[in-house]
Amino acid sequence: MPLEVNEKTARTHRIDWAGIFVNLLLPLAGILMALLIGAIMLIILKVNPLTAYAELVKGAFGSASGITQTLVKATPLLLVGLGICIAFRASVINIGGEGQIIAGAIAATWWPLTFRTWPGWILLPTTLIVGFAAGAAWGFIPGILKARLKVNEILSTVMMNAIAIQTMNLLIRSVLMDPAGVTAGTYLAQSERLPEQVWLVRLVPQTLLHAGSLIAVVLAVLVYIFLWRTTLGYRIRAVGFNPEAARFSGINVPFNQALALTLAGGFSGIAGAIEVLGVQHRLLEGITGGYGFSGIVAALFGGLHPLGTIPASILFGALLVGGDSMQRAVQVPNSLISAILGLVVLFVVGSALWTRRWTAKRQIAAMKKGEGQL
Amino acid sequence: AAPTAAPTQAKAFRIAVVMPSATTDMAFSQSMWNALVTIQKEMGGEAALEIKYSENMFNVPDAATAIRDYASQGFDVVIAHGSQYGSSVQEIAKDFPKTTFAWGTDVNTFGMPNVYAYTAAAEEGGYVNGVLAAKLTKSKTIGVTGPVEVGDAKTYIDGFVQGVAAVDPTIKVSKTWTGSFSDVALMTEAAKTHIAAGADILTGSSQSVVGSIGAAKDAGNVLWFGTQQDQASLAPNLVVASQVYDWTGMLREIIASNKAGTLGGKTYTLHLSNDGLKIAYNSGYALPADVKAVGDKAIADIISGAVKVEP
Amino acid sequence: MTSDITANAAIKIQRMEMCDITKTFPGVLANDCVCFDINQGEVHALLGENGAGKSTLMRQLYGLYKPDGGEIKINGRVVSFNSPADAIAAGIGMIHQHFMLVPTLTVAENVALGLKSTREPLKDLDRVSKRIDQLSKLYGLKVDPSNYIWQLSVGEQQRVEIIKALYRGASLIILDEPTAVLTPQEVDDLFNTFKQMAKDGHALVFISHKLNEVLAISQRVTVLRDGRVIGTRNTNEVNKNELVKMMVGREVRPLAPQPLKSGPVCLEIQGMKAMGDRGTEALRGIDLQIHSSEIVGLAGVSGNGQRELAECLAGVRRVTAGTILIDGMDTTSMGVKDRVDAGLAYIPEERMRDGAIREFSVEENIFLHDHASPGFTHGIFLDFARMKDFAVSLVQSFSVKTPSLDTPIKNLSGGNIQKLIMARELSRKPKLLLAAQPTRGVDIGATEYIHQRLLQQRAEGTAILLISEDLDEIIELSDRIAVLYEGRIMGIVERNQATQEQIGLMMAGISMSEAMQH
Amino acid sequence: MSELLQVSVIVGILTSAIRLATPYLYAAIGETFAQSSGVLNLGVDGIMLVSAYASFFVVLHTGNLWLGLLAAIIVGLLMGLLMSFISVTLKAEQGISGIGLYMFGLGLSSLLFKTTIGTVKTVTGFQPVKIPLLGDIPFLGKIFFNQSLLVYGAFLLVPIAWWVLEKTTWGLKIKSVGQNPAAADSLGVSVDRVRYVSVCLGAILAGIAGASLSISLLNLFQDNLTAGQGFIAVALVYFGGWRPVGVLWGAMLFSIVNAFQLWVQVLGVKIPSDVAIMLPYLLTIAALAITTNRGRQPAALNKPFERGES
Ligand SMILES: Nc1ncnc2c1ncn2[C@@H]1O[C@H](COP(=O)(O)OP(=O)(O)OP(=O)(O)O)[C@@H](O)[C@H]1O
Ligand SMILES: Nc1ncnc2c1ncn2[C@@H]1O[C@H](COP(=O)(O)OP(=O)(O)OP(=O)(O)O)[C@@H](O)[C@H]1O
Ligand SMILES: [Mg+2]
Ligand SMILES: [Mg+2]
Repeated sequence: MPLEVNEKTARTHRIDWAGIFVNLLLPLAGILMALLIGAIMLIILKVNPLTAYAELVKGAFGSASGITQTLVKATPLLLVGLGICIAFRASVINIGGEGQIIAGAIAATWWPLTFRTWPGWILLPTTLIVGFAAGAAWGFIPGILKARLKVNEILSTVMMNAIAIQTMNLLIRSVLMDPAGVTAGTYLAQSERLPEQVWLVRLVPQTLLHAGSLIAVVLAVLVYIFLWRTTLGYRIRAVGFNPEAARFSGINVPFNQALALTLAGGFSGIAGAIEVLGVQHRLLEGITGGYGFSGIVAALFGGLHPLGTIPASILFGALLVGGDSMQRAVQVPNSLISAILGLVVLFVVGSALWTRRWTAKRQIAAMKKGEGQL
Repeated sequence: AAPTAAPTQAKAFRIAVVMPSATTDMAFSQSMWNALVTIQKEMGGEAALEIKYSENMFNVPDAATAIRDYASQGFDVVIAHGSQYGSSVQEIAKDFPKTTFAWGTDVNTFGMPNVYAYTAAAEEGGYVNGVLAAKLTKSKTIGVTGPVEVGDAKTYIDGFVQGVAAVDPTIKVSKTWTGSFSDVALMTEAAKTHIAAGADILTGSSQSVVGSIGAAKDAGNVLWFGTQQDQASLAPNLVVASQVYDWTGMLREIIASNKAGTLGGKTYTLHLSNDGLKIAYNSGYALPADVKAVGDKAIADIISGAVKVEP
Repeated sequence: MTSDITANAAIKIQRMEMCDITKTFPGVLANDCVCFDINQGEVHALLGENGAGKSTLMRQLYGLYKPDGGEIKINGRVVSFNSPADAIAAGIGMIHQHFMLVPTLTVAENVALGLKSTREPLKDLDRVSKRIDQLSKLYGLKVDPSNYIWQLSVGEQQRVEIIKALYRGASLIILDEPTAVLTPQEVDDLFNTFKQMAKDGHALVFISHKLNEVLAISQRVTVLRDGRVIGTRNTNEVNKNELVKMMVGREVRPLAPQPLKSGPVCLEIQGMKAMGDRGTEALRGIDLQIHSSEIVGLAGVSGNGQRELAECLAGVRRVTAGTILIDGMDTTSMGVKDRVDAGLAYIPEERMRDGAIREFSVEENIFLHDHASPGFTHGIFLDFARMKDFAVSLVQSFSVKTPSLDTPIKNLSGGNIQKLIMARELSRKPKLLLAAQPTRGVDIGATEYIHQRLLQQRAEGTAILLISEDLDEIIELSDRIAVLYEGRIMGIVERNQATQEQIGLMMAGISMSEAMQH
Repeated sequence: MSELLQVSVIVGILTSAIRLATPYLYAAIGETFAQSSGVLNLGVDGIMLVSAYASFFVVLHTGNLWLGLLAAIIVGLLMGLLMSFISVTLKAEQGISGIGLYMFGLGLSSLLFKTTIGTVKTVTGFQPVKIPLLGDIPFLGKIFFNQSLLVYGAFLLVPIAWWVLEKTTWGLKIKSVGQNPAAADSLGVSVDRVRYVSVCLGAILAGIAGASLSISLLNLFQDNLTAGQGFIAVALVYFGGWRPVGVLWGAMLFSIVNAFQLWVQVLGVKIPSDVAIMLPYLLTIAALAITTNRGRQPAALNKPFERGES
């Protein structure tokens, strides 16, 4: 039987334009549905929805500052999303992004303030590593509790979020509190500003777009390589799909689940560190920006694929930025945007059914055509 | 709703405000919002003063975008109403030298001619409230419910404790913190715990104290002292007095200077002495005249400098 | 529902006809104008290779799928089912190929599920239990209604499935491979039940890959191939070879393994004990030796420790006492990986659960053990080029039917998945192979292929432990046969030294010396 | 520390704990139903928020508490239908649809609050009702028998939920659909219908949880009133091992420790307030880590069911 495997498999690796089209089109339809309902709400609020949505698009993509702002938002979403890709691929549900971001942010504040005399070329990378390590530690705790004591990770990560917030409160009103605030008698809930050599460089002047976005994209590629090209990633995916089969082939299931949670925590930790180093330049209340949750949405929109998460977080970031801009332009309450975003999430996941059915049909059809050839 | 272009001769003065919480928070953001609305009425409505706002901007990059956007839209004054917005103001103000930026609460104008900083000496009203509370307590136990021990939640409460101690150092003031600015349920339970422990007067700070006020109201005979906003409407019989942040004086001055060509460079601190802080006695509560006299004396002493309250 | 049968479930199905049933799945014609009929009191067997369309046909009768074309008539009236509820109301019951039981509930609860209780909204389990007892007496289906499903052996679970159908008053019962997981004794008992049911006027559709069973129980047999009916015959007018030819389209020769001189001891188990999932001791001291170039068949009724034995050897279950030596090396406390390195290969019983990852591609499944072995990695990175070459050669040499190496294996048929697992395990040239139920539910063609491969492996010097509940298979392939009963080995006999009956007695717990006197 | 052992303090802790536990109990028992049928609903907090708003709004305008409660139930039902439609009919990934529902509820409740009420107001909610005789028992009477109707309701819900799940045919259906939907389907049980009912029942209870805050315990509405209680409630379902009694223990443990830490602060025990606030979270994890008897997770939890698969 002469084999044309290489040619055949090569063919399946070719870019699947129809697939990409459907995978984009249906979510877009979902977004449109949500915007349609949002339009009704806008009309009730006596706002012309067309003006409002024009502002939304203009705000997100219509200007250099809008685009950079979208990318600034997308950065932590992508970083948290990368961790979520790893965790969900191992079939552990990590709701602890918020706490892990805080852990990373705390560490990334404390470290440069402690070693403020170090030059930037050493201080910045070490700060990122420390941020990663702190987030990883925050993910490791639920990880080890799951591996060793079978504590459900949804419960522990939810609880760890609250614990992280209180830890931050404690530090920010004591050892990390800005001495200037104490002197001035304002006692603001923020740390001292970080030394400038540790700030991430701005990619576009007069905007907030910082080098963290590039770091995030590089990390996305690395996570892709990690999950699909390395033995560790292979094991994590095997554990996620079928823990029993993984166990039977000698893969340590609890270890890999704990590892996945730890890595997920690490990526959220980097997200926190990069928010501190690139945007805020200090630790303050509300540092997470809710990215611990919206990062989950970004990752799932991206099909739990690190590279898919890149456009997904940009899309989600654009909705957030455009939403704010729309709020400024037509002066509707900010909460309307949150409500519409919620609907976007609901309808986009809802649309996945058709995408899935369509893909399955094509797969089977392709399979039947090819059956027996190999 | 969007303001319709007024066919008046004079162009409207334009102010934009960016706030970390909602305009309805009964606390910090609402105090600024109410002041702006008051000023707008004074000046003659939307035709004379256009106000735009961005609320719930707890995320700093979002706020920064909003601040920059308002500045580039040509607003005369952009108010960054959150201490976390400092770095953003510092950066953006450089790029818009013709725009006035006001930010608070902080005291730092970064040495820029177009930046105002503002803050409130919350400890002063705290002190007055403390003096009044010490006079009114029968159980000699007072409960304080706060979110996190930072910012004006801290300075107000520190002032309050000093006020109580000035009257009677044996009075017990116990404090609870809930660790959250928004957890109303826990704040309520904290207040109920104080009541169960014998407190007959409560005070506290942050938007979640609406829960504490509710607890006082449920108990029926527990008095409340407010801060940031006049909170009498929430318990008309039980709120004795509230320290009110009144930003209108500052706003008037900023607007007038702006029209006259001065764009910033100054720090405002709300004090009792400059009418930025006011003690709003609740008319629904029959405050004995002698107690009120002690309160008024404390106010006068602070204004005159005879009493110094440490933040 | 168009007929009045729902209104009166008591009406017996005297005759059921399926005419010109057509069902397409995306890209495949699963049933192509299939006609099938059955009468009251009849056992009608349905035969065909994996993927021939048997389950699909019956799922339409049970309301799980809607036919694209054709009609179903019951007692001459056209009916149409939108869901299993309609089919159940019409008097149809189905025992599924994969058990449909809720493990965390009791037998009675599983039976009562979906039925109206006499005490709505409360459950009436006492009444249900009583009726279960009646039914089990009537048909010889021994089961305790208050037991939880997870406590039951596979055979008992099968009985619960049948009770579920009978309880609902089904007069036509579809049995989709009901014997695939049963022991000969259990099959005999089950057949008695079926005969009793047929005598009572039930109509039974019987699907199996085992021709002996079909010949033993059915009155008529219909053969499907590629979704089409090849023919319907009276069972007493056909023989095995004819049926095989109808199914496969060619003759299948029986194997005749040549005796081989076995080599040195490869596996040595001494006094091995282990606990089972239910917390009782499942293995109570196993002593067994297997030589190179030898197949030892492990016979036994399911639930007597086969699974635990295999898992202990594979390294996924803790051994509480005793030792396991592979080639003289003590592997008792080694992990899976080290054992694999020591030369062990394992084909697990639950292949979809334990042996393969449905969502992984053919290629990824091939490297489940070996993804980290130096031959396929550069440091921590996988070496795709070499993996691909190797995967191609394996898929080719084991004739696994797959459209590409990137196809997720959930899209492969059961037989092909099993071949793939075999290919993976044998590719490492193991010293010792554990094959647990390697041909369960696999069609004749694939079974033949797998058997050939096992013998070839034996010829290459591998020691093989063949665990099977198919006694024919064990007798056909093994050099020696060990019988497992309640966690102990009752005895080990050379091939041809014991009859099927004698082995069956040992499986029932009769000691070897007694059994051999029969 | 010895002050904490005074009877009055212990009575105080328990009285507080019972109030604190009330919303958790409604929400977590509701979630127990949803999860038992195989649906993970992470949107509990969003449902609580919109229902809390709705009941508050109705009470503010009509003064009728029962109408308010009804409003919460209707809102809960509607949001439950939305969740079921997305996750059951459209078979979407459940975790993410729940997060979407949460975002929607958070935004909608705040939007409505702002546009229809505008500022924080208070209403007179359900008042404590002393149960005759029992309410007069020293100490215990104050703790257990002098609470508001919705508090009693929350605790009564525990045996009722247990009864429904363990004794009724509906409970049987819910559990089997959560464990093995294909089996239930093959016996003519409509998996989708059972899941719809369970999710909606859960959502209605989440709605009552919201109402218990806005018209019984706090008697006001404010942006993000729940402050994440819905997520804690979901966590408590895992703590309780999908058993109502387990959920009760979890909710009580969490609430007792929370009440305890407030007393620790009030009595001026010298530990940082932030550490005190962490205690309930820490102890809940610790308690789960050291207990061994954990319920069995519904095998089909978080797995959409489609006939013909598997
Ligand atoms: N749910 C489904 N979706 C798509 N195709 C299916 C589905 N079920 C079955 N098929 C197709 O229908 C064909 C017939 O499958 P069916 O399960 O009826 O085979 P079978 O005869 O029961 O095989 P086996 O002996 O393995 O049980 C298969 O080849 C398969 O391609
Ligand atoms: N959901 C599905 N999608 C695509 N193909 C399917 C699906 N379900 C079943 N099939 C096809 O049906 C055929 C047989 O399916 P089935 O599930 O009966 O196999 P099986 O029972 O695992 O095999 P065996 O009878 O060998 O144990 C396979 O060829 C498979 O490709
Ligand atoms: Mg089949
Ligand atoms: Mg089969």
